Formats: sequence, structure tokens, C-alpha cells
Amino acid sequence: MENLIALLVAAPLLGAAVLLCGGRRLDAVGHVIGTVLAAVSFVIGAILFADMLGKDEEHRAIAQHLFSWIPVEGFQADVAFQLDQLSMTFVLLITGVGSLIHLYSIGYMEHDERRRRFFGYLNLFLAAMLLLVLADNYLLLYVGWEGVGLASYLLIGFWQHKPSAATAAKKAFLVNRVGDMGLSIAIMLMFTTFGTFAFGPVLESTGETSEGTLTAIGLMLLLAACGKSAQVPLQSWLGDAMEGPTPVSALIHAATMVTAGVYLIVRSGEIFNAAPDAQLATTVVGAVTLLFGAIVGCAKDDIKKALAGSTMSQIGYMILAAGLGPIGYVFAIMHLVTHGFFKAGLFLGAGSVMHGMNDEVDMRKYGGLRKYMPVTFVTFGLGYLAIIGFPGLSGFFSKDKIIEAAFAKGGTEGWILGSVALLGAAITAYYMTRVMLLTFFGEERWRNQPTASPADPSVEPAAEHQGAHAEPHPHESPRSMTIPMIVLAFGSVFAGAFFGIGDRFMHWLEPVTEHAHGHPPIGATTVTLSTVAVMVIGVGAAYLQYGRRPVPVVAPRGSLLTRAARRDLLQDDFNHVVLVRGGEHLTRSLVYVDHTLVDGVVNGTAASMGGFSGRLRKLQNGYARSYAVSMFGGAAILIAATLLMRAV
Amino acid sequence: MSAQLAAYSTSTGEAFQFWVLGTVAVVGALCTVFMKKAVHSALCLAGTMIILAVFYLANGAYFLGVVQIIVYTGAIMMLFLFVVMLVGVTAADSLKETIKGQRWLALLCGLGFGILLCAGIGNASLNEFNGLAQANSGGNVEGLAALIFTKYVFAFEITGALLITAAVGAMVLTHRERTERAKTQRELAEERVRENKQLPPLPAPGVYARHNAVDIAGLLPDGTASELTVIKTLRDRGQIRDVSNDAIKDLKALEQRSEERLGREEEATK
Amino acid sequence: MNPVNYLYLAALLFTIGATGVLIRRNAIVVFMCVELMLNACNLALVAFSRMHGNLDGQIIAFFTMVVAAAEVVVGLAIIVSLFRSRHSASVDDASLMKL
Amino acid sequence: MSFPLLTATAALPALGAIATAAVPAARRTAAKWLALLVSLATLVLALVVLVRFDPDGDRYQLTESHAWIKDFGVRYELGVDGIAVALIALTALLIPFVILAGWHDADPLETKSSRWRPTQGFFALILGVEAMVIISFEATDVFLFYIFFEAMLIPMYFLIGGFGDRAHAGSDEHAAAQRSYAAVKFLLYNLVGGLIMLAAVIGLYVVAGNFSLQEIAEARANGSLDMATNTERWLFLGFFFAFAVKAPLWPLHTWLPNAMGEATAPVAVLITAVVDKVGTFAMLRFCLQLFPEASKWATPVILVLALISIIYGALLAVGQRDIKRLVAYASISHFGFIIMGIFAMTSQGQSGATLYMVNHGISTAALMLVAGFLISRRGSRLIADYGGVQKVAPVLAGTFLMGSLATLSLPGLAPFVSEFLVLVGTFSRYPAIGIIATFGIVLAALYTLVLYQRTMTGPVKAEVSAMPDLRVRELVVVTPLIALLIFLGVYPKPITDIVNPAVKQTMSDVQKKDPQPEVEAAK
Repeated sequence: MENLIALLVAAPLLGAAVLLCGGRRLDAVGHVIGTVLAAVSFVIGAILFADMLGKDEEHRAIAQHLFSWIPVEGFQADVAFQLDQLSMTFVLLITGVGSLIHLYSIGYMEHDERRRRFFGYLNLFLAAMLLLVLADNYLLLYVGWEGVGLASYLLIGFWQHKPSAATAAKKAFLVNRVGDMGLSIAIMLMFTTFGTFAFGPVLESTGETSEGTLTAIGLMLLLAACGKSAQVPLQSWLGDAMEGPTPVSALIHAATMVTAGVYLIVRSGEIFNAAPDAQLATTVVGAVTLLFGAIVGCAKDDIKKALAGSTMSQIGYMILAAGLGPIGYVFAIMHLVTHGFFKAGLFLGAGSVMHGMNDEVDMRKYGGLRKYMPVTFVTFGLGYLAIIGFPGLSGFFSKDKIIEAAFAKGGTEGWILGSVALLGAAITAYYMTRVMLLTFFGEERWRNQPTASPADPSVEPAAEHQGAHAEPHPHESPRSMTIPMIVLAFGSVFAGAFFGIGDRFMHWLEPVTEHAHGHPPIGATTVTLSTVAVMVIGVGAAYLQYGRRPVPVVAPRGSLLTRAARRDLLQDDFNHVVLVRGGEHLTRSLVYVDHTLVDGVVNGTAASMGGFSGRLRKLQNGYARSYAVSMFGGAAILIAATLLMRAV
Repeated sequence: MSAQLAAYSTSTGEAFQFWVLGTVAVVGALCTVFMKKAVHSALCLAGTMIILAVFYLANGAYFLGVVQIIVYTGAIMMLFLFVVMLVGVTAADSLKETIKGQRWLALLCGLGFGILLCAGIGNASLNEFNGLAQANSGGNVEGLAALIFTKYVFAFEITGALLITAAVGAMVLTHRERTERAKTQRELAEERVRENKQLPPLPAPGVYARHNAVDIAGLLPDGTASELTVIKTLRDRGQIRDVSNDAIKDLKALEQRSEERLGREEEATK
Repeated sequence: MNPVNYLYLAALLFTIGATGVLIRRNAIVVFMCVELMLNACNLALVAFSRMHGNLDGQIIAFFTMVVAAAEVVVGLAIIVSLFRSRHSASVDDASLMKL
Repeated sequence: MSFPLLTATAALPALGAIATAAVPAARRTAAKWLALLVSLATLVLALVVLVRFDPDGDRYQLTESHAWIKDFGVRYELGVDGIAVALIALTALLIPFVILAGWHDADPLETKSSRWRPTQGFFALILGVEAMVIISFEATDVFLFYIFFEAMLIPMYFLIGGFGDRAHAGSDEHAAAQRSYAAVKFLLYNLVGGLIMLAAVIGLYVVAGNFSLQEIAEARANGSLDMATNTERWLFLGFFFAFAVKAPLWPLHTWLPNAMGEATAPVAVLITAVVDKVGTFAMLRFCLQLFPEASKWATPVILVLALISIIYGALLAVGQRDIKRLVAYASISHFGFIIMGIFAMTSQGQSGATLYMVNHGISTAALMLVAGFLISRRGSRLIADYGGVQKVAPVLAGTFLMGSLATLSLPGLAPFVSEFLVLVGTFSRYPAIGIIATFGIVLAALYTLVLYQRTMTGPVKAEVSAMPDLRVRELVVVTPLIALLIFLGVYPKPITDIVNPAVKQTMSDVQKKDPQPEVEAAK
């Protein structure tokens, strides 16, 4: 069984290698190979899962040691995998949702001549993510970590001819790199502290070192998590990442990239448990991001960006939960899984809507689409209900638990965090309802006015086949796209109940992330009720604003907050002014310095030498006799020198 | 004591000779440097060399002494004199210095150098003179020969090569190959006509004055001397005696004398 | 008298010769001064040979003479051709080495 | 007396150079093939060395020793330790690619006369450089090393000054002026360094009485030769200065951008990937072994300088408008890492540094050569002249991306291993410096990705639209390099196994122990 673990990673990796190196002759079958290999990896995951269920709780974790990677004096890095319940959960999520997205992409990217490469990148993405969750030491995890960054870079910038896409990709990679810096520093700290960075030894011996060190490590890990999971202050890349094809967004948001941060924190639970300050920081980051993303989500008219905002805030929930320590880990992961289902569903739905609307993304130009694309409507709707935490659907169970845990943290913190979480739930309900109403209800605003087709006709080749400039003809998407949406819809409906009822999921994860029952100051039922209540309020508010009155096609100027939120709460502007501008000035001045100062000193000496020699040249008057004089004088001096030497 | 003294002192005769001739040698050397005319320098140098030859003999280097006289004074100095004649006996270069500060620098260096040398010799305690008595026992020339043809034989051979090379080099340097045949009288004449140079033969020197030596320029009607009348070589050497104005002087003297005579005659009439 | 005086004399002559080389402009005289220096050296060598009581010094002096002879021949030839080409025997006229 | 393998490894390319130079002017292609074959044969010999070398054997192996200049105790002493073996292998590996990449760089222009024979000269010079580099890796006699360390400059000078990049903005005269400026700058910088080193070498002889690295090192170790503290420090500085110029270390770096910018891409690779390695290598072999105390004394300053190089080089790379100059500044940053690793005095740092030399050689070669292909197609070095290449020449863009990723040391590619080792090694002794150096990672990502974005992505520029994709020859050059990058990234063990013992030796020379983790984790 152990030997299968490597295959999990190997299958998609092989796919990536074959597809990227294969060349044009694979264009015809590329997508098939990619999807099949993703599916293969899912099947292997399922087999291992079944095997794991067969064992008793204590012996479920299995490991595989491949080879010694970097053997240096006192520094041992191995390529070794470990598969425990936590990793298993991720493996299933990644490969499962991933395979579905592959399937979906076959239809979505049908008309893109670079589809083969697209699938290659998707496979690479899966492989990297699997490596990340299967690694048994932080360094190997780091490899997966950066690999994910690379894959996201390639995929976000897939339509490279669009400068915006290229920029977005670069931005994503850079912001992630900042996070990666945190991770690498954390690893160095571990090495200097524990002399190793394998999960086992490190996490076991957290007790033997000072809290300060652990806090430092924890904060560095948090920084890393912020980078990958788009948490404040490193969240700015997520919105721009929408430049990529929609399946990519689905993959990034639901299954792979952004969940990595949560995984990292939960995996390093022991460290955080021993470092309360780090935990506090984590919860704060989670809470802030939760509100941040929600507010941004309310203001965006671009359907994908609205969903991006929601992702941000949902991940905020998870980070918050993870920051709560043992009482939260399980729920963080549980929400992660359910979120994986419904967010993937939502994104695929959005993709399908765009697919039918000539890749129009402005929700204000949608409206009344439900009767044109019923399947999309239903699946999207289910996803919607799930995310707002409609009782009985998956989102309800996971999010509710998190809010409980937040309160259970106790003390003022508990109250603050809990109420923030509640507020977040309300806002979530509001903006998701807004999205729903704008898209599927109301009058058909896309009629008798040409869609603002993208400036560059070659943009989004997926659109080229349908007269991009004419009035859109909304239509249901092909089978290959609807099936994954249906499957995901099932997931988003029942997953929560399946996990939540009887705490099945909790018991499943407990051996890894030892769970502690928190005792909220107010009863669980109260919390549940209030959650539902705020949800209803949010929905109502949204209905009053968008359901009753007709929606203007052109967005109104809006309040200051709205405008700020449209610009991601000015975070990008800040980055631009402070980092980009500052950096440009710095580099430019440095180039100048290098050319004038460092180089100038040298050239200066050279010039002065030249002048000196020019003056010296006057002595060379060409008269043999004056040369002779100097010779003679030299001889005299020599004699003098010898005499002196002898005298001394 | 006395034995040691004997080791590094010489007979008073030699001492006397040294002081006298040494002074002369130094004077000769100085003259060599400071004489205006090259000929004089050469002669002074010759003198110095002869004195050196004497010193060689005094130092027991009989062979060298003789060679010095024969080779140097006899051959080399004569060669010098030849060249001087070739270049011009009186080609005296003005001792006026052209390069700024050269002379003072030279003298300074020279002075310093000399002092330093003497100082060096001075503090090199050279008191061991074990004479050439047994080195020259078998005769000086034999001793040298023994060394030259055994120890220094290769150097000797090489000097032979050197001498030959020098001789050939001298020939190459001085010999000028005549590339085209000599011009005939007619050709020369025609050339002169073509270039319109001095068609008739050059005027003879001193014709219009009362002299007729080759080195005296003839006078033009206005009494100035004409360079043309003197041969080129003399002109190059600047060996033209200008008599234009002593001719006038002679005339003055003549008139005076005649006046005196006339005056005496007047007195006679009273 | 101490035979070392010969050395002093040699030093003196050498210095005079050297100074002459520096001062005079007439190539021939310069050349004579060079000869003077050579001779001074010879005198020193002879004195040394007497001092050490072996003939090697004289041998060297002998070789010096031979080489001097060769050198004089070539040097004078050079002077003559120089004079031919530029009608002057001044060393300063041959100052084409300046830049 | 066994077969003198090391001598042969160095002599083969030297003879090859002579032979290549002797090929008649008309038989240009023959010269190229000859050079290629010779370099391949050298590679084979280098591999033999690699195989014959026993990591667990004594320190210097395959040694040869003959008296050379008896009066000064100069001996012709060769011997290789693990570090040298790795670098010799690297050199011998890169040269064939350099030759292949420069296949047409030295074809004579029509304007020149037919007797003009640059091609032979170009390849002969490359082989000459190879020979000298290899022998200076092998030399265990300080004087012998010095000679070739200096002699290297001559062929490099002609390679830089004589065979400029034909893709030059501005007139030919301007190009020529720029080129000669760069060449002279290169020569002067390195000569000054070399002369100061010569002084130090002589000083060493005065102090130690001979030039043999082994003898001196032993004498230093067993205390039979003790230098006055100041003497040792001065000698150390003399050596270090020369190596720092060669490496190059801030603020002695300014010759590198000019040289790499003006030279053809293969020559640029030769400079940064092969010749400069001699500098860092020599720091490891000579500075640390001969002057351990002084090295420890100078460590803080050197580390700070290295740190400045890292950040400064990266920032300047961001600011460049010229592709090749950008790569040059990136290299400066990387050399900062190498030197930092060497003087962190931890076995991770030094193993990392050695790995870094190898990996940086390969990665820079990959990036620079692809950039060269790119430049030769468009005829311009300015980043602004490119755009959308990815659409017209995907393979070229792909290889270029791989090169860039290697340069930003992406995990999974070789440079990551070395860079992380260096960082860990430094961090475990000097945490602050380690952390600051980590910023270099972000900056590296910045300049490489900016370069890739501006050249490869975006709308296709008109001048680029007709650009052909990589040809077979170019693929043959690039593919093995990239494959190697991936392999060494996943499985660096072959190299680390060779390097580790040597590093352990060096650590014992400087009498330094790795800092121990504060918690002895349950392994």
C-alpha cells in the first residue's frame, strides 16, 4: 500500500511532463491524457482511502521513504511521503474536485489551440498540491508549495497575450514569494532549533524549546499561509487571479492553492498550540480577512471577482478556526472540504454563465438567465444556498461550527471573534444573494444592447466561435461542463450533513489534530439560531436592494465604502504607491549610483592616471643625453642605496 | 707590523710616479671633456691613455700595458682622429647647453656619483694586496695565455666572432652602393641648363681682391664676400676667411702713408 | 702609498668620462668619453688583479679592450653615416625618440 | 608512475586549441568540428577523473608532482579534492555547449579579407580558456595556480574585445568602442587583483619558504609554521582581493556587466559560469586553508559585502534595460550567495556554496544561451524591443522560462538546493544576515519574471512576429542543460557525496564546528 503514495503524485506529474514536452502531435489527445491521469490519481487515492478505513484509528497513518534528497553534514532532507487522515482528506478533495475540473475544462477550453498545454499545467498543479499535502517534512512541502505557485503563475497567465493576465500572474507569484520567504525562514528556524524539519521530530519536540522561538516559527508559518491563502495583508493577488480561465479560478479557489495555508497551519498545530501569540495573530488575520473579503465581494460587479471576494472571506473563516487551536482545527478542515465543493460548483457555474454570455463578466449585464440555462441555475443555486449556510446544506454545518468555536475561545476575544464571524455570515448572505439575483432573476438586461466585448478580439479564444460582438444568445453549456457541476452540487448539498451529523468527520481527523470540545458562553443552539437569523437578514437586505427595484446597467457611483471596496479597499493602490513606485525609484537611483559612484571612482582614478602620465610624458624629450642623465642619477642612487644597506 | 705594512704599501718610486702621472691623467681627462675642438679632445685622451698604460705596467700588467699603447693609443685613437678629420677638424660644437638644466644635472650627478664611488671604495677595507709576484712568476704573457686558452677559451673565440662582425658591420654602414651610372659631362651640363643654375663655371676665389688662397671668398664689387667662390667642403666646415674688410683697412693705411709723405714734402718746401 | 689609490683614480676618471658623455653634444667627443670610462674600468680591473694576486682581472681588462675596439669601429661607422645623412655630428639632432 | 590523468585533462584542450588555430582559413567548419570534438574528449577525461576519484579516499587524489623551478621551490603539483572534481566536471561539461552555441558567432563578415580567420581564433581561445581553468582547478602549488589564474585573462581579453555581440544598438564604431572599453576594464580589474595577489604570493613564499599548498597547510595545521597575526591578515587580504575581483564581489563588480553585455552570449557564459568560478573556488581552497585565522577575522566584513552583493545585484538587475546586463547583475547576486556560503563557515553553507557554483554555472548557461539565441534572432539586446515571443516561438519561450525559474531557484530545480543550503548554513550562525539574504529570493523572482513578462508575453511585436523557433543545434544545446537542472534539483546526491568530505576537511582546517541545534530532536 505504501508504495502507492508516490503514484498519487507521479500520475499527474507524468501527465504534465508528457503534455508539456510532447509537442503538437499530442494536441488531439492531450486533454484526454490529462483528465485520465487526474482520474487515475483519484482512483489511487480512493484505494488508499478504503485501505485506511480498513485499519483501526491508531495505525491509519502510513509513510513511504523514496530516497535521501539533500544529504549534507548535519542536514538531512529526504524525499519521503506520509499519508494520514489529514493528508487523505486533502488528497481526496484535490484529486476529486481536480478531476471534475479537468472534465469541465475539456468543454470550456474546447476552442483554445493551446488546450494541450492547459491540461499540462492543470496536471502540474495537481501534482504540486499533492506533493504539498503528502510531504513528510517541511522542505519537501516547500517544494510543493512553490510548485503550486509556479502552476498558478502559468495558469493565471495562460492567456499570455493579454498584458493584464501576464501582470496578474506575475503579481500572484511575487506575493506568494513573499509568503514563501516566511516559510523558508520558518524552516531555517526549525533547523537551527531542532536540527531537522521533518514533521514528526519537530512537532513532537515542541515542548523542549522556548515559547519565543515557537512564536517566531508560528508567525513565519502564518506569513506563508497568508501568501498562499490570500489573507490580509497578502491577499491582493487573488482578485487579479481572475484573469485566468474560469476552471483555473475554480481549481485555485476550491481544491488547491488557497487551501494550502490552512493545511500548513493545521499541520503545524502543535507549534501553534505552544505559541498563543501566534495563534492570536492567526485568528486576527482570519477575522480581518473574513470581513475584508466579504465587503469586497459586496461591491464587485464582475461575477468572478465577487466570488473571489467570497473565497477570501471563507478562507478567512478557516484561518480563524485554525487559529482557535484544537477546538477549531477539525472545523477548519471540514469547512475547507465543504467549501471546496460549493465554491467549485459556483465557479464552474459562473464559467458556464460566461460561456453562454460571450464571456461577459459584468453581472449588471446579466439577468433572468434561469430559464435559458436551467442546469447551471439549479447547481449554482444549490451552491449559493450552501455557502450562505442555509440549514441542512453543507455550508451550514461547517460554518456554524466555526462560529461556535469562535465564541468558545472564551473571554473578550471569543466574543469579538464570534460576533465578527456572525457579521461575516450576514454579509456573505447579502452579497451571494446579490450575485444570484443579478444573474438569474430580474429583467434580461443583456437584451437589445451589445455586450461590451473585450477590447482585443483575440482575448479569451473560448469566445471566438460565437460572434463576439452580436447580442448574446444564452444557452446551456455542453454535457462535459454540466456533469461536473451536478456532481459538485450533490457534494455541496450533502457533504455537510454527512460530515457533521454524529461528528463523523471529527472522529476521522481526531488522531491527527487532537480535538478539544470548546464550551461557548452561549448555548450551541443559540449560536445556530443567530447564524440562521443573520443569514435571513442578509438575504432580505439583498432582496430589498436588488430583487425589488430594477438594477441599473451602469453601476451607480456608490458610497465611499462601495468605491473603496470596488478597488479592493485601496490595497492595490497602497502597494502601487509604496512598493512599486518606491521600488522603481530605488532601482533607478541604484543604477545611477552603480554607474557614477562605484564605476566612477574607478574611471576617475584611470583618468587622473592618464593626466599624470601626460605630464610625465614631457620628461621624455627624446634627447638621448637627458635619458643618460637619469640613468646616471639612477646609478648614483643605487650605489647610495647599497652603501646605506651595508652601513645599516 | 712592518711586514703588514709591506703587504699594502708600495715603493716610494711608484708613489711618486702615481701622484705625478695621476694628476696629469686627470687633467687630460678633464681636457678631453672640456676642450672646444674635437681634435684637442682626442689628443688629450690619447695622453691620458698613455699614462694609463704606464700604470698598467706599474701594476704588473705588462701585456696589457703594451696592448694599451698599441691598440688604444696606436689604433683606436688614430681611428678617432681619422673620423674627426672626416667630419671636420674644427667642427667645434659650442659648449652652450641646449637642454634646460642638463649641464647642472650632469655635473651634480657626476659629483654625487664620484663621491659615492670613493666612499664605497673607502669603506670597503681593501688592505690585502698580495701582489702578482707568483702569478707573474712564469711571465705575465704566459700567465694570460694560459688562462685565455684554457679557462676563457670560449669567450676568446666569441670575441673573435665579435670582431669580425664589427668589421663587417662597419663596412656595411659606411659603404654606399652606387645605384646608377655616373652622369657624363654633357648630361651634367644639360641638367644645369635645364635647372637654370650658374651656367658658367663658378668664379675663382680671391680673384677680385689681392688674395688668391682657396679659403678666401672673392669680393663682389660692393666689397662683400661671395660664398660661391669657395668650395663646398670649406663652406660646410665654415672655414672661410673673410678679408672683405681688411682690404678696406689696407686702403686706409695706404692713403695715410701717402698723406704723411705729402705732408713731409710740404714741410720741405717751407 | 696604498695601491687603493689606483681605484680612486679609476673612479675619478670614470666619473669625468660619464659627466663628459652627459655634457658634450658632439658625438665623437661623447664617444671618446665613453672610451675614457672603459679605460677607467680597465685600470680598476688591473688594480684588482694585483690585489687578488691572480690574472683574471687582467684577462677581463683584455676582453674589455677587444670589445672596445669592436665597439669603436662600429660606433665610428655609425657616426660617419650619421654625419653623411644630416651633415652634423651632434647627438641632439638624433632626437626622434620624442613623441 | 601512473598515467598523468590530470595533466592530460588540462593538456588536451590546450593542444586542441593549438590545432584549431592552425586550421587553414578556408576550412572554417573543420575548425569548429575539431574544437567540438576536443571539448567532448576533454569531457570524457573529466568524467574519468570523476569516476577515478574516491570520495572517501585521502584529500588530494590523482596527484602529480614534479620539480619545476628548484631555486624557488616551485613545483608542478596537481591534485584534486571533491570540490575541484565537481568544478572540473562542470567546466568540461559546459565548454561543448558554449562551442555549439557559438557555432556561428565568429563567422567572418563579408567585409573582411579571406585571409582573416576569426573562427579558428574564437574556438582556439575558448579551448585555451578551458585548459587554463582546468589546470588552475587542479594546481595544488600556489605559484602554479597563480600563473594560470593570471594567464586566463589573455584569451578572455581577446574573446571579449575581439568577438563582440553583433546585436548592438548603435553604429559599428560605437559597438567597437564599447567592446574595447569592456575588454580593457575586464583586463585592468583582474590584473590589479592579480598583481596584489602576486605580492601576497611572494610574501607567502618569504614566510613559508615554499609554494606547496599541502605542505603549508599541514605546517599551519600542526603549528610548525606560525605566522604573525598581521602578516597572515595582509597575505589573506592580498589573496582575497584577487579572488573577490574575479568572483566578483561588491564593490569590485562593475567589470562584469560591461564584459557580459558586450561579449557574445557563449563568451558571457564562459566568463560567469567558468572563469569566475575560479575566484570562488580559490577562496575555498587557498584563503581558508592557508589563512584560517585571518579568514575568521575577516568573516564579518566579507559576509556584509556578500549580503550587499546579493541585494544590490538583484535590485540593479530589476533596473536593467539590457537582457544580458540583467543576467550579469543576477550573477553578481548569485556570487554574493556563494561567497556568503563559503564564509558562513558551516558545512551546510560550504557544501551549498560548492553546489551553488555548479548549479549557477548550469542555470546561467541555460538562461544566457537561450537569451543569446533570442538576441541573435531579433538583433537587439534591449528588453523593450521584445514582446509576445511566446506566441511565435513557444519552445524558445519555454526554455527561457525554465532558465528564468532556475535563476530564481525554484524548488525542484538544482539552484534551489544550493541556495537553501547556503541560507540555512548562514542562518544557523548569523540569523540576521540569513534573513536579510532571504529577501534576495523575492527580488530574484521579481527580476526574472519581469524579464520573462516583458519579452515573452503580451501582444506580439511586429519585429518579433517572424521569429523562428529554436533550431536543432540550439535545442541540442539547451535541452541537456535543462534536463541536468531538473535532475540535480531532484537528486543532488551524486555531487553532495563527492563534495561533503572535502567540505569536512575545510571545516577542520578553519577549526570550526557547526552550531548545534538547541534541541536534540528525537530522530
